[in-house]
Amino acid sequence: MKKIINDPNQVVQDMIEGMIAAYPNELKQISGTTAITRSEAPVQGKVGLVSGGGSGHEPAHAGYVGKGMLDAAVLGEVFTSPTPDQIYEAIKAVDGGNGVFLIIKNYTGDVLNFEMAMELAEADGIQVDKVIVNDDVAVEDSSFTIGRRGIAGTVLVHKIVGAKAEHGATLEEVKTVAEKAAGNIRSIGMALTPCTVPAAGKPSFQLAEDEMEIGIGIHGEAGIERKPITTADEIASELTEKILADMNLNNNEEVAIMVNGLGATPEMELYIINKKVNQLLTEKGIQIYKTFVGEYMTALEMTGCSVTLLKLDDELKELLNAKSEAPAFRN
Amino acid sequence: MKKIINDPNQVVQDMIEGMIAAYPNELKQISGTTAITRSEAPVQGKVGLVSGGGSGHEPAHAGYVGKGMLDAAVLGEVFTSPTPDQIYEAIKAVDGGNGVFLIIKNYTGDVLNFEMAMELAEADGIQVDKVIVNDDVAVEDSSFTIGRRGIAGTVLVHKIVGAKAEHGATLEEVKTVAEKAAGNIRSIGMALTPCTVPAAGKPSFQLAEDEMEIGIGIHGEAGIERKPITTADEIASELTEKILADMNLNNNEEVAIMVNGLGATPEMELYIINKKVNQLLTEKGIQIYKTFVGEYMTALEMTGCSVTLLKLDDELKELLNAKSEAPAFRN
Amino acid sequence: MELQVEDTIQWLEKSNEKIQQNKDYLTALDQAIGDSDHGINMSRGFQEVVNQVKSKQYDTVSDVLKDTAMTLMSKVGGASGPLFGTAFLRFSMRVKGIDPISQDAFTKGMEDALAGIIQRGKAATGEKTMVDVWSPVVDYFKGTTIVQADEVAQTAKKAMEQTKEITATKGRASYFKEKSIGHIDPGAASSFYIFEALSEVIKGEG
Amino acid sequence: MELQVEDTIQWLEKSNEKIQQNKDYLTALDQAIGDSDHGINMSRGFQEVVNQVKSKQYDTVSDVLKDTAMTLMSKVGGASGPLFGTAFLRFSMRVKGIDPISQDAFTKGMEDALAGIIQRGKAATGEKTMVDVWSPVVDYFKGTTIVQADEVAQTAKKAMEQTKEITATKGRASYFKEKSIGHIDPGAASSFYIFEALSEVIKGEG
Ligand SMILES: Nc1ncnc2c1ncn2[C@@H]1O[C@H](COP(=O)(O)OP(=O)(O)O)[C@@H](O)[C@H]1O
Ligand SMILES: Nc1ncnc2c1ncn2[C@@H]1O[C@H](COP(=O)(O)OP(=O)(O)O)[C@@H](O)[C@H]1O
Ligand SMILES: [Mg+2]
Ligand SMILES: [Mg+2]
Ligand SMILES: [Mg+2]
Ligand SMILES: [Mg+2]
Repeated sequence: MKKIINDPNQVVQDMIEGMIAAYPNELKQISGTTAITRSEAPVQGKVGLVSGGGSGHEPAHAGYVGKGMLDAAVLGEVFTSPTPDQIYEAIKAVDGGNGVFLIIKNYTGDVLNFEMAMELAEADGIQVDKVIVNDDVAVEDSSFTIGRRGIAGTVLVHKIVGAKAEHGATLEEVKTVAEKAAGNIRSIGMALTPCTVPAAGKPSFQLAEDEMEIGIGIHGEAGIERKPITTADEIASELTEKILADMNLNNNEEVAIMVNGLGATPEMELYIINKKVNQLLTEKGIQIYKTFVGEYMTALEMTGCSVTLLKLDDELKELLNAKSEAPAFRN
Repeated sequence: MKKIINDPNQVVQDMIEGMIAAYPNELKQISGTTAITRSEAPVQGKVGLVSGGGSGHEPAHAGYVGKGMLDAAVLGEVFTSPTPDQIYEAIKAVDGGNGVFLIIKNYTGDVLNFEMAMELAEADGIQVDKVIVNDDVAVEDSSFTIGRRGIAGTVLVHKIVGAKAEHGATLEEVKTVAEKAAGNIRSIGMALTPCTVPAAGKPSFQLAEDEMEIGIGIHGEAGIERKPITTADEIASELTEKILADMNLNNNEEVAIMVNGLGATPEMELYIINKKVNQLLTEKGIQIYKTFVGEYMTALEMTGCSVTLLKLDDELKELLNAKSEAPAFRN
Repeated sequence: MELQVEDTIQWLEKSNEKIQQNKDYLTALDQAIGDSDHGINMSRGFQEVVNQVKSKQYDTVSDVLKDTAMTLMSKVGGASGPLFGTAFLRFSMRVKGIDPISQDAFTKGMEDALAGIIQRGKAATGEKTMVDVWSPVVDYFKGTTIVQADEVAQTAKKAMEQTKEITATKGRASYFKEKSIGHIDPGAASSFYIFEALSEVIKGEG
Repeated sequence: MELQVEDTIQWLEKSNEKIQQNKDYLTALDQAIGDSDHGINMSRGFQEVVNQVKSKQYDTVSDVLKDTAMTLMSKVGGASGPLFGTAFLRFSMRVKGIDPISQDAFTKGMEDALAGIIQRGKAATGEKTMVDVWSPVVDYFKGTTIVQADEVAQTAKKAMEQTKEITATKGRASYFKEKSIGHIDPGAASSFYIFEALSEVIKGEG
């Protein structure tokens, strides 16, 4: 294991300190927790937005805390859900009197811990609601999930719901748009090489020198198929087709594309994938409204990428374009 | 070599197509070249800014093309300078009548090719001037350079000079601020694992499982020392001390920090480095005005990072904060 | 049976002892059908519970169980943390204001605890989870006028062993589906230790 | 000596032949003290030059040299591309309007070419670069009333071989400093092939 770290058991705490040091005016840590909020939290009158999950997916989730996106992110240990007490503190910290909304990636651990925190907060009289994002079309159940997993598409849900809440929407309105966004979004990933959880010290799986895995999860949990590496064009086609097969996209409908790097993939290769995704959609008469290429939801230093498509309507377009001041999502 | 590509000799063309597909309203390719300009180029009356170099450093340099930063980036083959004819086309395409300014990283190939292009353009009656960025304090000469190399600090020079030109400065004023920025900036990098140029097919150097290299260049060219990996804190200290030893920084002076990932380093680790850099500077009474953490100037999938310090004055602070709309540098 | 504050603390201590002794076994069970952390999770969580409840003075069983719940919730992690946390929290809420805990109150607490696990985990019996141990144990309490310590342990043990025969559909093990047959569910095993510890406390007391 | 359009094209063809024949040798030289691409760079560039000048009709030597310059500049790459490109461009500019090229015009062209290399590369003699071949060859032209073909080749060859003794300070090889002693500079070697080709053209013509 080659990593630039101090103590493998201290990586999350060290990272949080490094983040707060980088953005002292934008972010603050809720003391005694691994939760990060906007410095101005709670924003009175605004629905507070909380997301989070295991660490190791940076810039998710703390990078998406800021005006126009999240109010707080709760960080668990690497690839491990944060516990309800931490999430509960974040909910309390961002409650501006009009309720708090949770954006949860569909992993059993995340769902149970966030829902438990939700109950704790409700017992305190805070109104809390949630959306569970399950954009990954790869597998129905996985080693970490009942039902589809939540992966990179979650970032676009943060963006859209963040804009809605920023515009002063009620908790109910926020939930409605969150469900629309989550319902319109589909993703799938692939990997060439594994990643190593610092505390584990060794890669969580192995792939042969000529092998790739389609449908892999953002913790390295198994996907659909292992097979010899093909060209970028073939990979892009396979991922796009698997998404489209699961999506009702008609001619002339508009989408946003996200080509997301899993950690160690050169940006060059993400653009090479985007070239083909763009071409395939264009050939099918689908309108590409906006494209995001970069590292949005990583799996430590895994090599690979995911493709996400989000079907848009006027409301979603407006919210996608609204201003965000989160460190990792500026527009 | 595990890469998501089509033809190793086609990666730059494929990437350019993927970039233009991602930002069709923001960027355009000068047809028949590997140069990318803002879609509105040439901007009449504004000094045109051109940078570029070998590919494989993404998001540098094309990601920094946009309002508030560059007018054009010229892309060479991976780790190979673009040729003068390409640069010359870019200069012509961004000349808005008030001259064109080149930002060149100090690599012999880049310098010779950009200077040659500069002469070609001058022969056409275009006023052209340049700055050569040599921020790397690691080695005096290298396998690719006479004098210090230009590395990640170049991105902050793009930012500052871009803002100056956007504000309507003359070519002379642009050059003055470019020289100030380049003179105030120092960087140094380190790596844990090498990278592979697609056309070469194998890593350009080797490091043992417990080994790191201090002072490595962004093409993997040799640095100062190979030694066993230490902690993130020790690495951050060594890099920071080497920079400070070369910089006249007094108590209470203000700096910007950039902690740059070389391609495969998890963002988590960059923040762990930033924590220590921030602490060291704070202990010395140096004021941290702004911090940038992320992948700004990569070396394909090399694992490692660089640290950059930029000494600021009021003018540089204002220019650093000015709005940029480049895809890879939004603020 | 009747449970005082000291009995409750003893129950938690005995549970912890068993979990610490069987930490590696629990992890091995999770390795077969999960992500190999159940022993680590439970040993970390129950050690904290014992540290917590032994360091404080309690007036009511409900308070002991509430602290247990909060500690499990924040220290166990994974899926089992919120599940055990919910169980003890619901138990605590149900027996609030009742001291000592009568058999009737205990049974009601257990009923609510089970309902909490089921609600939280969206699980039913027969899905190869801890529910498959909690559910027959609750049934036993509900169907018995005078609780026999040994029967508590035996009921739990038999139920745990029967999880071997079930195909997993919930939680991590569900991913392994068919492969999961022949393996005891880790959360069922740790639940068994908790009820075995309870049986010993009842025995000692009665 | 006197150079017509056809002589010039022949010069470039012969240069190309030698470079193609010695492609691997040039790369090996660059491997010892550089980044192992000089043979690849030069073979790619000169092949393009020949393709270019053979596909067009030229009226003046200056035009041939200008196309050569532009092609080298855009196809050789690296440091040597702009250096050879500059050399041929300056040569072309200096002999503009003169046809055929007299010995005097040729000498002046060579002087400007060398000045271009020196200016572009910020190099002086004795730094183990192509300058160490171009410079004595230019001196020979300047100091001779009637150019002897063999002496052109011999001057270039001797100069090339002497680069072995020099410690590199410019260009990539400079990084290797001491290590560079004992190795011929790749750009010096490719420059020698160009002058050897020239010598053969002069001989054929004279
Ligand atoms: N949805 C669920 N409902 C009830 N019990 C569950 C559920 N998911 C998991 N469990 C229980 O949790 C146990 C696994 O716990 P543990 O390994 O600590 O957490 P994780 O699965 O997050 O790694 C399983 O053996 C099972 O008994
Ligand atoms: N600054 C310079 N001035 C003159 N000649 C130089 C300079 N730098 C390099 N050269 C010449 O270029 C040759 C190397 O060319 P080449 O390998 O094609 O380019 P690169 O060095 O970019 O890989 C050297 O052997 C040397 O003769
Ligand atoms: Mg587990
Ligand atoms: Mg787990
Ligand atoms: Mg070379
Ligand atoms: Mg080269």
